[in-house]
Order: sequence, then structure tokens, then C-alpha cells
Amino acid sequence: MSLLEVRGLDAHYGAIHALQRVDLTVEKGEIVTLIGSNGAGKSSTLRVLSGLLRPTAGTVTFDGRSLIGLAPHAIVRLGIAHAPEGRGIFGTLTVKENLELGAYSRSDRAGIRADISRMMVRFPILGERAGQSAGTLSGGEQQMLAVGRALMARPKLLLLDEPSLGLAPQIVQTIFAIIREINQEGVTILLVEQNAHMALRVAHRGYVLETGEIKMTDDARVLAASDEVRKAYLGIG
Amino acid sequence: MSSFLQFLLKGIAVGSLYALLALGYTMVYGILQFINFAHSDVFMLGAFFSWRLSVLFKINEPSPVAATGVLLGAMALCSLTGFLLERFAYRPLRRAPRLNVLITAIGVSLFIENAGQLVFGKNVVQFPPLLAEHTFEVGGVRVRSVEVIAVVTAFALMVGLHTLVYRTRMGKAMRAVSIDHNIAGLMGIPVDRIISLTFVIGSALAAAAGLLVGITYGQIKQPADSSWVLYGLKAFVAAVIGGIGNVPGAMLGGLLLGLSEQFVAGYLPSELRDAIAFLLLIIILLVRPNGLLGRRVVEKV
Amino acid sequence: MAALLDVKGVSLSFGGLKAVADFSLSLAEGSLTGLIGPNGAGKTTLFNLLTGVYQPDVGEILLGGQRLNGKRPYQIAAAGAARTFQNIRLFGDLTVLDNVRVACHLRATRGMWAAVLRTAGYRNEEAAIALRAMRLLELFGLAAAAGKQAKSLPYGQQRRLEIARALATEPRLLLLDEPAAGMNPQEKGKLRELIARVRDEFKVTILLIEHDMSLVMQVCERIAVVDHGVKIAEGTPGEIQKDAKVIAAYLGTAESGAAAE
Amino acid sequence: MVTTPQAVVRSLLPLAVAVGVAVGLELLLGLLGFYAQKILFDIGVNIILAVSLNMVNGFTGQFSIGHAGFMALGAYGSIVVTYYGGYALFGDVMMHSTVTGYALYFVSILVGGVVAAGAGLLVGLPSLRLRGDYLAIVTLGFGEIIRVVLQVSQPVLEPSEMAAVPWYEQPWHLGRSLGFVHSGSYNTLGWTWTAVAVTLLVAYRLRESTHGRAFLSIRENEIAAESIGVNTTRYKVNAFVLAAFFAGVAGSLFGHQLGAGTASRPEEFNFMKSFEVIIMVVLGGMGSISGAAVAAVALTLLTEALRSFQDYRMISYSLLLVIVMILRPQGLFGTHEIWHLLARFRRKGTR
Repeated sequence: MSLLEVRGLDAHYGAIHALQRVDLTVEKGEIVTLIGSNGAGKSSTLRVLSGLLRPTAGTVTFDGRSLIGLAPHAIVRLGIAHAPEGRGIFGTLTVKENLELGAYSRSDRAGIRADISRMMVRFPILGERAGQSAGTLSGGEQQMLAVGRALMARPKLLLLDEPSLGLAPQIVQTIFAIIREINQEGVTILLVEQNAHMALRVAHRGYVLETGEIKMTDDARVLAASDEVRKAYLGIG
Repeated sequence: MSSFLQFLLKGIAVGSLYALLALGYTMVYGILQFINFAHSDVFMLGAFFSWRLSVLFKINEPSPVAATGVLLGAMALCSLTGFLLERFAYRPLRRAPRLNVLITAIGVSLFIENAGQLVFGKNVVQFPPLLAEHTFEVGGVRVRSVEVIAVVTAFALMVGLHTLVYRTRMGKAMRAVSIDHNIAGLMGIPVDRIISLTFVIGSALAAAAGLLVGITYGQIKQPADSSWVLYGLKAFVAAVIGGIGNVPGAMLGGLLLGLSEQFVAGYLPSELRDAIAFLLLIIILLVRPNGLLGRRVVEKV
Repeated sequence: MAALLDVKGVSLSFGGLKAVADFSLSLAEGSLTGLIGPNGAGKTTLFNLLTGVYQPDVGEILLGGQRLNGKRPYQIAAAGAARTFQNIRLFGDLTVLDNVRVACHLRATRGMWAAVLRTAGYRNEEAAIALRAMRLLELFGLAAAAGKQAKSLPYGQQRRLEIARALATEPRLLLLDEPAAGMNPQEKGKLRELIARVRDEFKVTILLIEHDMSLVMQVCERIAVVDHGVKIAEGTPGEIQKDAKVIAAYLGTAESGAAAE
Repeated sequence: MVTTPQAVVRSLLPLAVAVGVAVGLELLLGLLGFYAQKILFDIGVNIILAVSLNMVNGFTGQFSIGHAGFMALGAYGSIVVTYYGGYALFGDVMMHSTVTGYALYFVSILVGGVVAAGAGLLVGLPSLRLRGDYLAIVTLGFGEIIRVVLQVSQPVLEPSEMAAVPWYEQPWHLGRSLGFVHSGSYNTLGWTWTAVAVTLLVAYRLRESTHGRAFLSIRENEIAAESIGVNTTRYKVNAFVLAAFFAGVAGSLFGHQLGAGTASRPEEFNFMKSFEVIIMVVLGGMGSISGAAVAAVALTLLTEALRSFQDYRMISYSLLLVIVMILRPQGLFGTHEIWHLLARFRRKGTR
């Protein structure tokens, strides 16, 4: 059985049909990426998975349990963490408080403390800035914090929405290296990216979304080589 | 000089009650961005519950133990009221336009006032003497013991709230919810439960304010008397002056308002006292739209 | 040709973050220019600067020689710049027709008294407004939906209505913020034709933010590329496609850029 | 909607009907009892209040919850004209049922409106910087300030005292918290309902015009409104000024009603009065002129019908308000006019 199974998902924003009969699966241990242009429904898919958007039809099964109708906090408890688009850092709280909030669903104090220390080793900048309010971090640092904070929940599945957004190329490289690392440590990842090229390089499989529908799905290398994808999403020409 | 000191002390006494009430407004506004108009009614209920509890347990003589008991009882009842209020009136409107929420709050407020009128009657109620009344003379200034106790109680509760919000896991969750409901949910924070909790805590503080007002003035006016709403509105103004959503701001605003009222009433026609809050509000909002301790919020386009 | 829009060394910071840095751009009258760059590069911020939602920290913005610095959005609209929004901002409860009619307000001259007294001049003007609004709706294929509430339209039509509304202000400069977002290939094809047609029929200068590369490359004469608030390249579509800096900005590394060519 | 001759006729309809009703009422005046007159009078004043408040809350989507303050200014402003102005004109403070007397009354209504409109400008100005609830609390506060200031005014001058007080100080003698108990009962149903007709007509024509659409665009999306050239600041202030003017007119009528002796007390204009008007606007539907008017009629009648159940009246009102907000958040008529809904209903019927 797949870790995540989505069948026939539909979602609306008012009159706007954001998702139409979306099917997708994520196997344990994979990195799966959703690519597509702005407004194609990538973020909406993640929002449904983490309970922020109520679907109008379809089923979502995670680890054998249905997620439909669950509140976001209940979904976190089941093992899905979502690092949202725009990072969603609590700017007026300190870096350390942000990390602590990431572990809100856990009650093992010692484990949380150990994980915070681990995050500060993995992301040294977060250790240096632990007592500062998170709003003073740069874009790249905030992204590190967003990823670190999501990992604090010890998720089975990590949803990452546009981790490269607005970041300089070197930092994007770093972020993607971290994504691969996290995956090798056993966290399954569903990655939404506008930077299709990077996403397809790091992912095992990919889905191409267009106007709320899945247009294509395949092995990431196959997608990266496909003419259609190269033309539409791999940039230029 | 002695009258100056008198106004100062009285201002602190009244101001700390405003501050206690302002905390409830500021917490709800911080989390849901709306004026909980019914907060002044929870405050009113706090006074009436205290009175009824005293009558029920036949407390006719001053007793600190009994007073504490009444306080806790009133806090529990008001907390329940606040919880029900949020659950059944406000939660269905979580995604509704803000004007709707505001109007619902006004509706709930009118409902509680008029229902309270039926339950508690329409007469001024003599408040039982829960605490012994002493008057001290300090440097030509009269100080009432109940006022001192009111100020001390109010400050103790405020310090408690401050600790809760800034030192505990729950407080961290409350602050996270007030920044962004969705993101807070993604952290695994049960947002609805935190919102309920905010109402419960704010209502408990309002109950305390209600009891303290009863003790201080010795009598309480009928539930639908406009003075209750006015008191509440002024407390909200205090919260805005201090910077909405900001706990120390609410305390600062409350004290500032209490002091200005006492000085205005002392040196100018006393009827003007009720106008000063709003005058202060308009001036502060025009000069510092986010209040004294508030932060600037950039609007996203 | 004289420049219609002249952006001279504009910068804007939010807190410590430089959203737009020393940005310059000059648009010839009647030109159709694309503004591209990765998400978060500062393109929409630039639109907000051009339309007075934000004010630049330094630099100068000129429209037809008129300085726009310090002007409020409605004044800039009056000066001749109209825009659409990335996250559609229609008047949802109003009808489709009213969404366009309200934008005709800008060029209306009759006052409130005339409206209350329903003078002949006012009635003529209202009739002219209604006529013009209907024409715009016809051009955009929305005439059949004129009486519907704007919020009830599907995505693609909402985007088109926003463009129609912007045009109703009779702009000289039209700023389109991701007009193709959320459209399917057929709708995008139609949009491409529509943009070209709007430019020719209304004689407007167009600046277009768009992520769909094929659309940008086909419809634009010139393209400016922004990354981290800085303009990293400007030129014809052909030149841009070969620019190493652009490829790096989009693809992370130059080496992988070659693979995508 | 294209302006056709039919449209003009239709837009004239409310005025024609209402003036007809006004004249009819005037003629029937002798036949009606005091009580019936009072109810018709209250209905008229409430319609003006609700329709005018709707210009701010319904058209532009701003929160004004201090409408009673403007009404108070209108009432006091106009009474000052008929009382002190009347003394200057006639040498006594009696009511003069003459052409000059009624001309004076007409002027006083306008003065009441203008005084309130001036205050509307003052309140409208903060709306440039304040949004939503903050604006609401400022409007409410402003209303309260007006009430408190009226309470600290000087006692009304008796004719014998007039000479001792210079004319420019006289308007400050407003009767403290007792109220201005000496106003003449100039107002009649004819005056009231003509004012109702004018209010409805102005509201309707304005909303259907390019200016009205500018108002509505602010309610719908302020940033988009600015982007298409609507000076949102100016229009918000305009809405406040207009709404205040008509509230002032309503106050002028109210201040000169039959047996007005006890009416114009500062306490009459507290925030409860403002809330009553809001309830009408909200129940009728934000932005719906006919909705606000119908709600004003219904609630005024209901208030009378439930007068002997006073205790339960406010309870049921407030419950009604909460239930409507939860179940039908757009109000009974939403942004539609009654005839739109009727037309839709008819279409459904024939299908």
C-alpha cells in the first residue's frame, strides 16, 4: 500500500475550480514532485493534504487512514508536516520558539530538546540566531527555519511548497541538497516547485499539473527529458 | 497637591479595572480581529454572578475566604459563558465578512443584557460586603482598603496572564494562532481549542473585574444599563490606545485611561469624563494608528 | 519613438530586504514588453511601484514625461496607467457589466448633483458609458455574461474581465500581472491573440508579467528579466533565450541550462 | 442598465408614490388619531435613518455605528433655528403656523442637515486612516462625545433672559441633560414623508449612477477601486457627509414632532439608538435601499406591537439579528432591491 493515495480530488475557491479529479500516489521513501505553472493547482493540492482546503470530492488516504474532514492539527499528528508557500514563519516569535512550535504535536520534552539541538547543528545559522525574532532572518535563513520547523514534527511525509521561492541560486542549491539529505534519512517528501528543473533532478517521480488537472506523470528523469515538459516548464524555448 | 495625589490613586484604581477588562478585548482582537462587544456583558454577568453566589451562600459578613470563593465561582461561570458565546455565536462566522461578525457581537451583547434583565431584575442591587471596608489617611489622601485590594488583585491576574502568554507552551500557541491561524494549524496547534481558551481566559478576567467593581462601588446597576456597555467600550478603547493584541499595551492603556478620566473629572466638568476616552482614542489613532505599543502592519497586495 | 514609461534607478526595501534595487526600464510608446523572472523576484512589487501602491525609496518614475512619484493609485490611473492583479481583484458582488462600467467612472465628468437630478447631459454620458462597456465585453467574449455576478465567472473569464475593466479606464499603459495564470492551453492561445489585438486596437503600451515562457516569447517584442529585484537582462526574446545570466537565474546553474536548450 | 425614458419614469416612481402618500396623510391628518400619526411619523424618521446609514455601511462598506450622534446634531441644530431664530424673527418663542413659520422650519431642517453633514465630514476624515472595527469604534465614540457635550450645555433661555445673552452664545443653551424641551411641533406627516421621498430618490439615483458604482467598488475591493481611478478617500468622506446630512434631517423632523417636549434629550441619542438603525440596515440587506426601508417599517411596527412585551422585545430582536447573521449573512434582501427579487420570483413561477 502506498503511503499517500489521492483519488479523484476536486476543490473549489468560490466559482473557481482549483483541482479536477486529481489522482496521485506517494510511496514510502520517495521524493515526488508536482510541477506546473502558477495557478495550476500545485499549492491547492498540498493545502488539501494538510487540511487547509476542504475538497469538494475525492478521497485522500494516508498510511491507511482517510484524511478527509480532519483539521490541520489532527493531520500533523498523523505524520504529515507542511512547510507552506511563503514560508509562514512566525516573524515576531524567536527562531527557537518557531522550532518549538513545530514540535507542538509531540509531548516528549527530552526528544524535542534533542531535536532542536540537532536542527541547530544541521542549520548552523538557526543556532546562531536562536534568540532573535524570526522576522529578522534573510529569505534563505527563513526557508531553513521553515524546513527545520516542519521536521520538528518528526513527519513521515513532508510537504514542501516552493522552497526555492525568491532565493539566490547558491542558496537554492543548498536547500535542495538538504531535501535530498532529509529524504535519505527516511522522510518521504512531496515537493511543489516552480523551478521544475531542480525539482526533477532531486525527485524520483513527478506529476505535471495544468489548470487543476494531472497532465502527465512519470519517472523524474523521463519527465525531464520529455519534449513537452522541457518546452513548457524547463525554461526557455 | 493632595487633590492631585487623590486623582492619581483613584486613577490607578479605576485604570487597573479598565486594564483587566481591556485584556479580554485585546486577546480576542489579537486572535480573531474583531471587537467582542459582548465582553462588557460578560463583565456585567461577573458582577451579577458574584452577587447571586454571595446571596446563595448567605455571605453577609466580610471574609477573604468567602470572597475568594465567590471570585472563583464567578470566574468559572463567566468562563463557561465566554466558551458558549464563542462556540455558538462566533464560530459559525469564522469565515464571514467582518461587518457580520461585528453585528453578531452587537446582537449577542443586546441579548445578554436583556436576558440578564429578566433573570436579575431591573433594580440597582446592593452588593454584599465581601471585604471589610477601611479607610486610611496617607499624606492627606484617603485610601480605601477595597481599592487597594482591587488594584492588587487586578495586577496579580495581569501578571499571571502575562506569564501564561509569554512563558508557557500554551501561550506560545496562542501567539502563533494570533499571527496566522492556518500556519498555526500546520504546527499541530488545535486552533479552535486555542480560540475557545482565549475566550475562557478573557471571560474569567472580566468576571474578576465585575466582582471588583461591585466591591468598589458597593452597588451594581441593572444588566441593560448603558453604563456597562460604556465601561466595556472604554476598556476596548484602552486596548486600542495601548496597541491592540498586545498584553502590556492593554495594561498601559487601561491605566492611562483611568488616570486621564480622573484628572479630567477632577479639574473639568465631571460630565466630560465619559467623552475623554473617545477623544483620547481619536487623537492616538490619528497620531499612532497602531497604538502606543502596537506594531505597524504592512498590507499585502 | 519617444518613451512612454521611464523608470529611473528605482529601489524599494521592506525592512532589511531589498525588494527592488536600482531598477531602470524604458518602454517605447505602443511597445509590448514582457517582464519575467523567478517567483519572488520582485515583478509584482515593481507593478505596485508603478501604480502607486508602494512609493520608491529612491529613483523616479515618469509616464509620458509626468512624474508619478508621490501620486496615489487613483491619480496614476488618471494619468493613464491601468493594471490587473496576480490574485484577481474583481468587484465580486457587482455584475460583469458594472465591473466595466465602474472603471468608465474615471473619464466621466458629470457630478453627483447631475446624477441625482438626472440631467440630460448626465443621461447621455451614462448611455455612452453603457455602450462602451458593452463593446469591451463583446471584444472580450463576455457580453453573454454581462448580467452575472463577477464572482460567479470561471477563472479564465475572471482574468479577461479584469483586463476589460483596466481598459475601460482608457489607459496609455496597461500592466498585466500573470494574465495567463490558471488558463488551459486553448485559453492561453486566445489570450495571446487578445493581447496583440488590444495593443493594436487601443494603441496602448503593454508591460506583461508572465510565467508561461512560450506565451511571453511569442507575444512580446522585448523582454526584461528580474531576479532578486535587479534587472539582469533586457532584449529581444531571441537574445534573452541565449543569455547566460537568465539561464542561471531560472535553472540554478549554467550547466543544467545547456541541457534544457 | 441603459438610461431609457422608462428608467427615468421608474426612478421617479418612488418620489411620486411617496409624495402622494405624504399628501394623502396630510389630508387624513384630522382623521388619524395621535397614536397612528406617531407611528407613521416614527416609520418615516426610521426609514430616513436606515436608508442614510446604508449609504455608508451598505454602499461603501465602511463601519459607521454612531448614526444617532448625527441625528442629535440635526435635532439640536434645527431646534436652535426655530427657537432662537424664531425669537429673533417673531419676538417670542411660540410656534407660528404661518407661511413664515413654516419657511423657518424648512430652513431649520436644512440647517440641521448641514450641521450634521459638517460633523460627518469630521468623522469621515479619520476614515482615511482607519479601517473596519477601528473606524466603527471611532464613529461610536464620536456619537458619545456629541451626547456628552450636549449634556454639559447651558439651560434653555426663557424669552425674558434672551436680551442678556448675545446671539452667538444662545445656541449653546441647549437644556443640559433635561433636553431642549421647548421645541415647537412644526413637523407633520407631510413634511416627514416628503423628506422620506427625497431621501429614497437621492439614495437610489446616486447608487445607480457612475458615482454610486464608485461607492460600491470601495465596498467590493478598495485596492482595485483605487487602481481604476476611484479616489477612495473622497468617496468615503462623501458617503459620510451624505449619510450624516440625511440623519440630520431625520433629527430635525424628530426634534419638531408632536409633543416633542421630551424627545430631544441627549439620552435619546445614545448608542442604543445607533444600534437600532444598524439592525434595520443589516436585516434589510447591506446596500439594498428598499430592503433598509422595509426593515425600518417592519421593525418600527414590531416595536409598537411588542410594546407591552417590552422585556422580551429586545431579546427577540437580538436573537433575530444573530440568527440572520449566521443563516443569511447578506441580510434579507442582500444587495438586491425588492423588485429584483420579485422579478426573479416571477420568472421562476412562469417556468
